[in-house]
Amino acid sequence: MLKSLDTAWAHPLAAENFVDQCVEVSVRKIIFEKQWFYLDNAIGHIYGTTFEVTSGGNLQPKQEVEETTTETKEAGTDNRNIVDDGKSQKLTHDDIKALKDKGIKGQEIVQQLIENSTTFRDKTEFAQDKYIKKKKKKYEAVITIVKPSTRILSTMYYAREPGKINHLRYDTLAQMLTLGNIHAGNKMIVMETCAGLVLGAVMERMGGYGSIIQMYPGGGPVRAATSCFGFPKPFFDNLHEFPLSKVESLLSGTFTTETLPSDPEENTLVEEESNGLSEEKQTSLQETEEEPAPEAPMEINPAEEQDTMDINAEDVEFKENKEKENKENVREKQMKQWERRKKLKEAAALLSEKNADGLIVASKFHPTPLLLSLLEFVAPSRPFVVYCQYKEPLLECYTKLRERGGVINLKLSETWLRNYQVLPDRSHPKLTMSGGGGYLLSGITVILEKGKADSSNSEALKMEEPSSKRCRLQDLPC
Amino acid sequence: MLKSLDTAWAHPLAAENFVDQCVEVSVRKIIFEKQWFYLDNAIGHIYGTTFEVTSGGNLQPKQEVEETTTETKEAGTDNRNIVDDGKSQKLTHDDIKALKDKGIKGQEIVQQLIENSTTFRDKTEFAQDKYIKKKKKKYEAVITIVKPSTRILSTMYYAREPGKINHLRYDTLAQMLTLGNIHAGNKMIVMETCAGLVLGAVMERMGGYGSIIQMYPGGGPVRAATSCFGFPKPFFDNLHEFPLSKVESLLSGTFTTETLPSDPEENTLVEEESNGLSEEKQTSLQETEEEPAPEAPMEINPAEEQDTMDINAEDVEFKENKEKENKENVREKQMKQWERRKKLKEAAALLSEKNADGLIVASKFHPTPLLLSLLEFVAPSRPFVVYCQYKEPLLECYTKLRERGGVINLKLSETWLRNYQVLPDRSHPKLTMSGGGGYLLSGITVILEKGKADSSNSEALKMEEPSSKRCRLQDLPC
Amino acid sequence: MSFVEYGDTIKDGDTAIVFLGHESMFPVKVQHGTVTQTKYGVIRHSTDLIGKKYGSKVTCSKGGWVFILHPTPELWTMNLPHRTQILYSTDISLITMMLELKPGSIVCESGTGSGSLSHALIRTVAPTGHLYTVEFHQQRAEKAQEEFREHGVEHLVTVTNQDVCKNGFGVSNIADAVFLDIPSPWEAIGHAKSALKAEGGRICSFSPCIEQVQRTCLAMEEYGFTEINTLEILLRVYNVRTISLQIPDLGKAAEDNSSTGFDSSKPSHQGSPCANLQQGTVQFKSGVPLREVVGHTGYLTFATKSLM
Amino acid sequence: MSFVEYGDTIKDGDTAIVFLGHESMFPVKVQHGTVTQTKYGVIRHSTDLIGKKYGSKVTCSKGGWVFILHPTPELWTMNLPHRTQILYSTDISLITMMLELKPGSIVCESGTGSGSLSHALIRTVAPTGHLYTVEFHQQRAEKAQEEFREHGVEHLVTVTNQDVCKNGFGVSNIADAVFLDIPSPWEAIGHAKSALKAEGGRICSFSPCIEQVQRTCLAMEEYGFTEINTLEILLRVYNVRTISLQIPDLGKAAEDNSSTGFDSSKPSHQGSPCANLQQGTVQFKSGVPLREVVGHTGYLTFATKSLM
Repeated sequence: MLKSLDTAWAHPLAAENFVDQCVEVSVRKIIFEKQWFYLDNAIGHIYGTTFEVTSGGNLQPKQEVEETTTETKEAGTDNRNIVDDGKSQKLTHDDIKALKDKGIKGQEIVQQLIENSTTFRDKTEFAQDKYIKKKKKKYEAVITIVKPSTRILSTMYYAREPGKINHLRYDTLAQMLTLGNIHAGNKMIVMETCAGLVLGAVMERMGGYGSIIQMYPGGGPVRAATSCFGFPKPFFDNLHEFPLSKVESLLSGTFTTETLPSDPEENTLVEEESNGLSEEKQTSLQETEEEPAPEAPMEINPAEEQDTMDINAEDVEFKENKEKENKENVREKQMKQWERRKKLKEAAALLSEKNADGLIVASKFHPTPLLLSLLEFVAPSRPFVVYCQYKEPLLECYTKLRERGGVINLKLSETWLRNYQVLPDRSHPKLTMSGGGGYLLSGITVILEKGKADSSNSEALKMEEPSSKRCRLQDLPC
Repeated sequence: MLKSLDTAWAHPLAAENFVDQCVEVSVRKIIFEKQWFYLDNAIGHIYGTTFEVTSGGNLQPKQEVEETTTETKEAGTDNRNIVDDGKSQKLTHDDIKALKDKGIKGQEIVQQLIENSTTFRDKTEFAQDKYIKKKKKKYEAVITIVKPSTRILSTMYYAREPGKINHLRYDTLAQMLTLGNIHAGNKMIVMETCAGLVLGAVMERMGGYGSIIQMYPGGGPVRAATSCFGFPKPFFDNLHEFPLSKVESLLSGTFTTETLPSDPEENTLVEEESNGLSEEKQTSLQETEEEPAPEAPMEINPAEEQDTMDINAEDVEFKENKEKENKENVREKQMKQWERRKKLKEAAALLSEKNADGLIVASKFHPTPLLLSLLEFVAPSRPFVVYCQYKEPLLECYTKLRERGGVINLKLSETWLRNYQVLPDRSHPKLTMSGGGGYLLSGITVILEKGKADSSNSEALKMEEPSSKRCRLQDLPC
Repeated sequence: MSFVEYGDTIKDGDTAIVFLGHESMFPVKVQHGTVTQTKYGVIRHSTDLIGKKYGSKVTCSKGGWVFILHPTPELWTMNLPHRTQILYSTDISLITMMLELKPGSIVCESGTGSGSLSHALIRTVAPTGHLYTVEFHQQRAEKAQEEFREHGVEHLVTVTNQDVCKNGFGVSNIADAVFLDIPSPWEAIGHAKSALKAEGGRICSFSPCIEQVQRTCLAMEEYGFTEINTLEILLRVYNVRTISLQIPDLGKAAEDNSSTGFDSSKPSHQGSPCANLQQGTVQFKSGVPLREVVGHTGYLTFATKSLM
Repeated sequence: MSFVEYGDTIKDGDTAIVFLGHESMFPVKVQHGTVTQTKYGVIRHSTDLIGKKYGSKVTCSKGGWVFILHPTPELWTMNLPHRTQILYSTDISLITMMLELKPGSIVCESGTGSGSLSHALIRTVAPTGHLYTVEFHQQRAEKAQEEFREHGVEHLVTVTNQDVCKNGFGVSNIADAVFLDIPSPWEAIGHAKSALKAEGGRICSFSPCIEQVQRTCLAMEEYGFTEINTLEILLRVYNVRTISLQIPDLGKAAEDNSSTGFDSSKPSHQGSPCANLQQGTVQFKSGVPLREVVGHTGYLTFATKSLM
């Protein structure tokens, strides 16, 4: 059941790809795709309820959908009689506007459009359906409240804000969770710059059991997407964070808590904000265009992508924090700093045990230095997975890891994902598909024999992994 | 109709992927996949005839195929009752050998195997079909004679000898022919190290109209695959060749025919042979293994790939040539050399006109130097297409071409190819697919303005191609 | 100029392609006295086009410039007026090769549609072959006929306005290959077979939906076609980009910074041949896919007309 | 050791993975006094395995060595005895995420098959969730039960030997998710619906053939499921290789060899960051696909049990 302060997700009932168009609704008034509505009426309904948006912006539970398509099942067998003269719709733009202003429901407007189309009856069934879907999307204001999950959040982020998650496609994230053997009781190291989505996915799979150390660049960890999962409070008890900038000193034994990642601590919050919000900009700077991108034949309208997620929980929290801070006196500040030092020491201690059950990396940084350092904290016989939007850095990372040794079963991979339309007599792969979901490098740690750790010649490389091929050549076990 | 000295192709009737298993049959006795047979009986039959191989190795036109599957249509609905104890086939290996020795036809052996299988009736329809196909392939000796074509040769080479054609997949070759606007009347430049397959495909599409200059590395052009097309003699009248090693001198105006590509000319033929036959080796050296290749779950048996194409037309020609040569006296040698000089001059003259209608490159060499030099010979407003097995060299080639200027509409692409099984209630993509078909870089030449040819700075790069994006930014046409 | 023969200079009556920039172009009919508006200004055909070489850079009235390209079936496919869903060059390439088309081939096609495939087929079978193309939509058939005339390939093609499922291709025992792109291809397989030469030939059917393919395969088998094979081909275009990835700041290990062998502050990756190092970043070239690409056009089912 | 909890050292009774080299490994049941033969020689469990840390290198009797790995559902999938066609980790990953599984989830599965997916499901729903798995083949059901016991996950799973199409999952209004991998999934949709919680849940059906998907989608719609969505996921593995390409010999332009800006004899490509030049060749790293890869496993159809 939806409670007043829950994080939930609303989406217009855009037929097939349901989850691509969700928008966060933890505040009351929502603006989404040029529509606005109030959430008050939704509270108390169970997750999954579908609402219609009335002219006043209120939500009203939707009646059983009458299938417009089945009512008008009179279709041409082909389109030989259709002459395209641009005059097939008798309703003018003004007519439609007038209907809307009168408060006529979207469903009825679509019905009127069908009745006033001179060519609709002659269209093939296929073309009729296409027409209805298009018009429904334009005029019907229907939303459903769904419970947040990795499935919902990762598909939504990939569809609407791919820049914020380094274009990590949801099926690629799914691979990471499985390849990483994420499960309850693990002690995981997570290094991500995907707005906290990957962290959230790992937390969901661990269900509050075990512990997580989030490594972060800059002043503090970003958890904008994490907060959208609506995890219960205890889930955060065993979530730790550790600054990347302290990793080398921790490994070399020179770690101290004398200097905190960035003091004064106000910076933490400011940077946190800028990490979250300016990420889009940073990512777009990352690519230098060699040539203007060829437009995909069916590219989605970029204008439609912008009006989303302008209001989110993080913002509200941030403002509240800031106001509080202004009232805080010096003693409280010292108290907080002491608290931070304590937490930092705890995280350092956890890492220093060097017995993590796995490592997950999905960041905008070059993966090689991250892997070479962070693998030191992982126990032997544990999986690790690195995501990168590009293949090239993982080629280098692969080579460096082979030189380092202590890892086996290295695999560089990618997944292809196809969506299908399955309808009677009209089944085929969807007409558009994602161009790429990024690349993964995964492997398993083993005990790294001392003395070999520093040798990076090909001799050591070959020795590190027994090769069945070599043995076959010699025809005798080595 | 098949005549005595035609080049034709035989293939065992391996159901779906018909053309993957052809073998050249321009000589009379054939050994293919552990079977041998004589072609004498095939001569006089029309292309497309299917033969059965009798126990004596003779071909016998096949009767209308009785559908074994339809006779035995008693199938289980699932496999719950099948216990796998390895004892389901009552016929022993010796039994089967005895049947074969008695001269029983493959079709009958398969039928007996079905009748003696205790689990066949309980298998699902799907499993039954799989079983029959496997057994048919093993015991039935059926071949069909087909007419050579780009379709047949490119699919066959890709399936059986991909190393000889730089892993150029047939659909990629198809793209090249279209992107290159290959048609009758063209003057084409072709630079390939694909055993002459690409040259043959271009010749087929030009149908003897127009002219082709084949650029070649080493001592002479390789045309092993070209000769398999069975082109009529006149097709070769306008086929010229020019050595790569003379390209720079031709471009700089210092070209002479004083030194022929490699004299004494005997070397030409020897090198030609070694180019053809040692290519496989060179290609395998090209890749340094970082790690033994993971075996694909359904990888085809490498042992089965070897027994093919051991007899081919080139070999025979070569031996004949060599014998003749031994008899030649000095005057004949001089005559030949004069002839070669004349042909070389003709090819040089054709190139020097710098008005070729297109350029096709598909080689084992780095594409950048080839493109930068050979594009000089192409007229403006003409397409060019470069194939490379790897993406990386084409990235570099793209950048260099942009710096050079004089080319527009550059496109780096790849195609994915999926084969489908379409059977009642059992339709799905084939369970194996090609891992990659290589990459193409294509574009169109334009007039290269003098003075800009040498500037390779990014200023020139931007100026060479008007960018609609830049203009939109300034909101005024530049 | 014609679509089957290259010309060097632009002539009155030619169809030329005005290239404005990457993936931005349009066709223009060259006519004395005509002007064409572009976003870079006006192009005057008499002075700016006629007599110039194809591939020339033409400066427009506002100072911007464009390239004028010789038409090819592929450029036409990218620029033609859409009267229907069209076939693109990726599918066209595979169709042409798998139908074994070459100069002299006789091909039957239905429907003509917007003529995208037709132009490519004509190009390949010229100068001695012929295309018989059947279109049931009268307006479209007429428009196609007009385009073929304008493009100088009229003599290589016969356009018929009829329903191929009812009336067939209007020819028999003449074709080397038949291509079908109609809603119910299975209804035309019989006609396709009789259009093909007695000694056999190839057929291809293009359908977006798998159910169409299933019915078509059954029909092909019924009519004795062999080598029935269904394929799907997808184009992947890569943009060439220079990517910069930041090296993460892992801090200093006090005085000692060699513990992991990867020094994040001093850029000196000997082992990293692809690293063009600036301060704290690694640069490399990458071919990156578009975010959204064409995920499906249609299934291509090929078959051979058997001998018996 | 158990499949849902990591242990540090190898113990008597554990199932461990013996890793011989790339993609070459096998599972072994650790038992005091037992020996295992490998191509590198014998491994004595009492002395070579028990008490050692997981991830250790173990030297075999002939001097060769192997690594001993802690089992995971993914390693098990790569090494389990096949009693049926199995699901691999690529599909399993998507199934797990799209079914929204997590610790505490109640899942129903049919058929159990070789237990490849079962192990992954149990791992994800542990320690508070449960898997109800139904297998109609008695021998297989028993074998799966035995494996679950050996792998320390018996308490998290209930194996039932019955026909799910006739008898369902044996539970009702209890499941968060249902997974079907059976020849006629459409016959089990009703049972799946009643197994799911009253307030709703997710379902997934895996089928190799599109006709199965078509029938299943119709059945799902009939039973009021929403968000019906069919996906296909394919894994592409790349081998990391160092490739050398030859620079072609284009000859010298007499004394002058700067005409094209690309000098083939002296290796000095400043503009080519990826070129580690030897004499006449360019070297670069590439991720090359295998020649033949898995082209299809099956279609995954997901749906949500609606509220009403």
